[in-house]
Amino acid sequence: MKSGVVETPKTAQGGRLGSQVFPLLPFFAFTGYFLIWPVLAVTLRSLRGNEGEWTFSNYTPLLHGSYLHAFVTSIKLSLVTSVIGSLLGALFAFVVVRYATGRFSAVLDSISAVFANSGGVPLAFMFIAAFGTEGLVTRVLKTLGWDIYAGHFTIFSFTGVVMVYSFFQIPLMFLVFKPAIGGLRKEWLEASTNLGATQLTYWRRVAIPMLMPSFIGAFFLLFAGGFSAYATARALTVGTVPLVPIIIGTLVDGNVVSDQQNLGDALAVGMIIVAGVAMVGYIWAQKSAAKWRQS
Amino acid sequence: MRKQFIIGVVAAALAAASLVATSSVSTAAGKDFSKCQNLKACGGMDALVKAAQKEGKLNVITLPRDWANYGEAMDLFTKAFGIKITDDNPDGSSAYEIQTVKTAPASKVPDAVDVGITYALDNTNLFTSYKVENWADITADYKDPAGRWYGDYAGVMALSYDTSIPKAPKSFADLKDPSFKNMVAIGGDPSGAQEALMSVFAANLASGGSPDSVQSGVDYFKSLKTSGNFVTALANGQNFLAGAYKVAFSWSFNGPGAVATAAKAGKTVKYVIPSDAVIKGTPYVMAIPFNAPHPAAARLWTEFLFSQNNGKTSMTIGSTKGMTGSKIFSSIMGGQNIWILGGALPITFDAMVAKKTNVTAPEGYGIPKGVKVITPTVAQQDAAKTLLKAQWPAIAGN
Amino acid sequence: MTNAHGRVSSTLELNGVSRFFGQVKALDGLDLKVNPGELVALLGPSGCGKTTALRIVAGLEYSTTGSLTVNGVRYNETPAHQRDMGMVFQSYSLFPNLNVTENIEYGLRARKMAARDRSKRVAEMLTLVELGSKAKAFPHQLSGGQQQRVALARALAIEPTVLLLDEPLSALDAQVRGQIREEIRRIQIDLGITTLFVTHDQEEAMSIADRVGVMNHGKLEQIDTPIELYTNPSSPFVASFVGLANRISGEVSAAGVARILNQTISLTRAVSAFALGTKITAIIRPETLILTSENDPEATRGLIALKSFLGPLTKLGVAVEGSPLIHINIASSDVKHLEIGQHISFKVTASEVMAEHA
Amino acid sequence: MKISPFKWILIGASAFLSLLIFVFPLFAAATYSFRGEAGKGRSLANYRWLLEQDGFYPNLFTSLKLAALAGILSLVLMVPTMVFLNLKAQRYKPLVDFLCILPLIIPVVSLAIGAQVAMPEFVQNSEYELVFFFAIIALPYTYRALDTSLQTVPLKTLVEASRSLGASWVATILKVIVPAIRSGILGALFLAFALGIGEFTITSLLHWETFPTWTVGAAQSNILGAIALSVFSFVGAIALLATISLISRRGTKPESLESEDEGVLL
Repeated sequence: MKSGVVETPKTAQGGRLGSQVFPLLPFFAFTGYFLIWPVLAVTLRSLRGNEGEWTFSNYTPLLHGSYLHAFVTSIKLSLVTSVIGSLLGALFAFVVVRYATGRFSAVLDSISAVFANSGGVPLAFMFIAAFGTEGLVTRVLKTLGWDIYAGHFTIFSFTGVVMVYSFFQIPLMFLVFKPAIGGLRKEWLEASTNLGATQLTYWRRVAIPMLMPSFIGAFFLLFAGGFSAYATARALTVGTVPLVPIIIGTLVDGNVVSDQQNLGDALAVGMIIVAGVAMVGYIWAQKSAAKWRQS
Repeated sequence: MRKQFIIGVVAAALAAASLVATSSVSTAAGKDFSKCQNLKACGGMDALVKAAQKEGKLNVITLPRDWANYGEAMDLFTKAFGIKITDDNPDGSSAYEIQTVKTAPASKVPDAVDVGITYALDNTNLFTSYKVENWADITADYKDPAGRWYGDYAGVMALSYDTSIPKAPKSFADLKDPSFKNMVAIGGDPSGAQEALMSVFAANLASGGSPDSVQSGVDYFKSLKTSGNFVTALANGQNFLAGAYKVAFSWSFNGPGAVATAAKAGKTVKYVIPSDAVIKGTPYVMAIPFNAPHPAAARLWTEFLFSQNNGKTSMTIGSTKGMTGSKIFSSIMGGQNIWILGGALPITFDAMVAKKTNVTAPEGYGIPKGVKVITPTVAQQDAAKTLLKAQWPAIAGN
Repeated sequence: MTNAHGRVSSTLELNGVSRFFGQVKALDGLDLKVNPGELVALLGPSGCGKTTALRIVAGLEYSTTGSLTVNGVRYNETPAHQRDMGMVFQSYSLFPNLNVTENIEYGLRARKMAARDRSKRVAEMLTLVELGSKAKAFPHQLSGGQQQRVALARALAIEPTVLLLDEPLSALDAQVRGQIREEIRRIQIDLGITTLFVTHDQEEAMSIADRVGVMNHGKLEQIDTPIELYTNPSSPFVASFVGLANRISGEVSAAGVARILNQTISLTRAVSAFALGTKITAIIRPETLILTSENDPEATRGLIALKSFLGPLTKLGVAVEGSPLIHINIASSDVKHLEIGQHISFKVTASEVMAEHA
Repeated sequence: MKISPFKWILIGASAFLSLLIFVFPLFAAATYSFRGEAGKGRSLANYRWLLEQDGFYPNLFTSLKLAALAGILSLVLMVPTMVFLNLKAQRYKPLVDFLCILPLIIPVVSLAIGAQVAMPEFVQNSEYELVFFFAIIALPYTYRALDTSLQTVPLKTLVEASRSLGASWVATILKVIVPAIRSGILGALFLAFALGIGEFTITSLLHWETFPTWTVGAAQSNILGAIALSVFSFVGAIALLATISLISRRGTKPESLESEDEGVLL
């Protein structure tokens, strides 16, 4: 692709365009039909007024007041939770790969898969049961002399929602990032040590750069997931964390406002646009982190 | 797996096709019940019950069992007529109901919907005309002259509370007392959830505000938040059980159900209609979709819900085998009274009082004497939502 | 000792080095001395302890007992990253995120060498392993052989006191393997660097090493020059592990003499004390068997079951009653007329054979 | 190697965090589910109640079936796609990456409504339509799990070796690549399966009854029962996946041993 020293057989990259796309056809057909087609329907509807006329008017409210505020809150929440989730998830992945037995690690995978998919009323309930005013942890800490509700903390706040999100963000990170840590070969650390480098140098110069592309990918996944998750925030609080998908839910599937689906659709398209922008940043970061991997 | 899947698809498609076929046969054989617009035109109660029983099924949608005593209504209906009820997505919304009528495959279309009034107004063309026997008793404000939709029941905003708290609230003003610290909650974001919106209207009225502007209501919550009494927890059964809050603004028509549900989980809950303000909600609206898959059952269900009879309940009813349709119908309690028992205000309540056909409401659900009762109009609700969108985040956020 | 490049070569010595994993003795009292500039290969089957020995030297593994010295200085307690030993691993040990140059200078950076000296050294190393054109390539763009040459360059760049090679060729295909083997030896002699080479491939060990140590069950069975090892194995294990050997059963017929096939042959001194009548398995190299006349009283008759052409030599597999297939190596020119299924007669020409209890 | 205090700090911190974020909330919720009649005492009454519900087994079965099919569909679709993508069609990666993240971005509500408009009736009349949508919603996870895993193996070398030995593409994928990326495949399968087991929004919007949607109605007037249901779903799904993964580990060399202990005894 770029350097002349590449020695790999031509067939690997050369091939005609057709032969590259062909094996991907089932994927494109599947996502095209079950994903893009419905999304297009939503996008087209967002460009229509309530009388069916073509208009951009659904998009104008997005740039003001409460809708803009919802976008900001959504981005803030997903950023904070994906930073926490990715760092702690990576830590867990490291500890497990490094110190746990294979069997234990397999069980943790199963737990993580289920946790990563949890949300809504049951999850909200678990955290209230643990950290609510009458929660288990709250009571235990109180007997130990620490009243967590003495100050401003409540589980029904932004901080609380961030805590609850950790419940699925960390396991998600753990699950998708573990293979990357497992892919670090022992020989690299040994070679590094043998060449006179400390562990710190090894992490700085080899391990972290090696893990970076996977980390960025996983981080983006967490960001996107956090951006669109809403059931838990909705089951826990009352507009404390106004998220775009909650508003979309109210507009598209609510009891109160009739005939504002087009605005909901516009919000959905707005989310896709935000994600698209994040995606560009992600691809750029991914590319620069994975220079050494492209042939 | 692929083969199995294809078989599945084919089987499901066949099943659906046969369903469509049988339903058209049943209507073709006898009268076309999807066209008759009142009981007489349908051939009377005996014929209607017979046809409904032949259909054997009723599709309802988004009816929580503990909402407005619908659990009792459904149980009684099934026991009395032997018609199986399928309740699609009991926790769903009005928008979901409309969406389903519009897009669901034929066999899954609901036979009757119970939606917020704006949804009915915006989708009149989805519904068929059918005027129930008690049509005249329905308040004129809340019915379509052509009979495509009409109000069924409403509720008032009550306070529900855990009886273990030191001081029982009697009014909205009471909740400002420091003894309610970390205790008061509402059922959602008021700019998007009906019950929460009505909570703000109620607080507004109690604080001396007019329904044209809910600013006083917003200020009420702001002061509760500042004093630490208001918790931004969502009021629902599970959160209540976990101790997230002790007092909530709740629809009266969910009271008896909620009290029983809480008791099963070991909590004693009481409902009280506040002495300083009563907000009556806009009635929910009943309608029969023109493409209802069980047209006779749909009509029978509607007649049942608007019946003012006082008779057997699902607990007291015996076998109805061999009884004529009209005999069964007149022997069981009607929907209007079932709603009263559920703490709701049925749409024909005033007429029932005049005719003395109403049963006694459970204790504590009566509206205190001398209190002004207000129902916010749709325009007032829209204005309130706009105000709340701007101001609510500052209250709920932190 | 000082070599042509002006570098000083070191002496590596292990005394009574053991490593126990619970009950398992991975290494059991190893004594080994590698002289300056010498290449010693440790040879043995999987699990014999050879890699453990190497890793103990590198500091990647701790010895339970015993001492490790370089030039007489005790190294047991020196952390791995301060040992100045260059190691080449079996495979995949290049840092994939660093290009060839960065890989080679990795150890130099760790030593905080100035940039100019570093690039000079890298250039030297690239020339040494003949990879000047690949300076900027990433590992995945290199063939396996090239990767191992970079690994070697990386290990040598730090001017190690001792070079440690852990099965460096086993992941390569046969053709490249021979080529890299010769290259390693050339560079090793050129630099005069003391080298410990671990392998399970006897041909590789014999062809590259000054001395070969054969290990079994955590112990060094014998250490000697390749020729000595081949011709004078000190134990049946060494005899059968080094080079090809037929295992033929026999019986001790007199003091130090056994009846094997139709012959009576002396046993080597190491096993001459077997009691009369002991059932033995004699270890007989294929090239000590020759074809003979049917009438030779010492001849054994057999049926050719296998014939494989190995260039100058042809290997015959001969089926003899009561014995596994016996391999005989014969000059190819002598066997043109022989075909599979034909009967032949052969005998052992060795004056002495190694044997063990059957 | 030597046991460093660093190790114990890491393990301790992880254990503490797990307790706080995962164990305590789950435990706190679970204690409610063991409350007895009228919330008093301790009993299994809520679980007994659960098993007595008519819809319990049929809906559980439906969910397991659909989730399993969704998991399999995800793999059948994504494993070859990801292999080709990483091997030969790198240039399409950003596009596929974006398509795979989309299901996470598009509010499920919107997707479901779009689906109702876009899907033909015969698809909408079969509950198996959910399999497709579960697989769609699982895409972000299956993609990432497989991609991360594929990055850790020398894909090109494996494929070239296998193809040069005369293996077909199918055989290459099944016999060479699949074993090499086992952990990623299991991760993808589990995520898709767990998602299918718990999916609520699209199921209910498309009017199907599965375990999660049935749960809502069934436990509407029994809060403790509802909690027992969610605890059951959590623990049941974990137990099921753990069993699958432990069984599938048999006969294969445990990965951690491969990377940790290799060479120790050689």
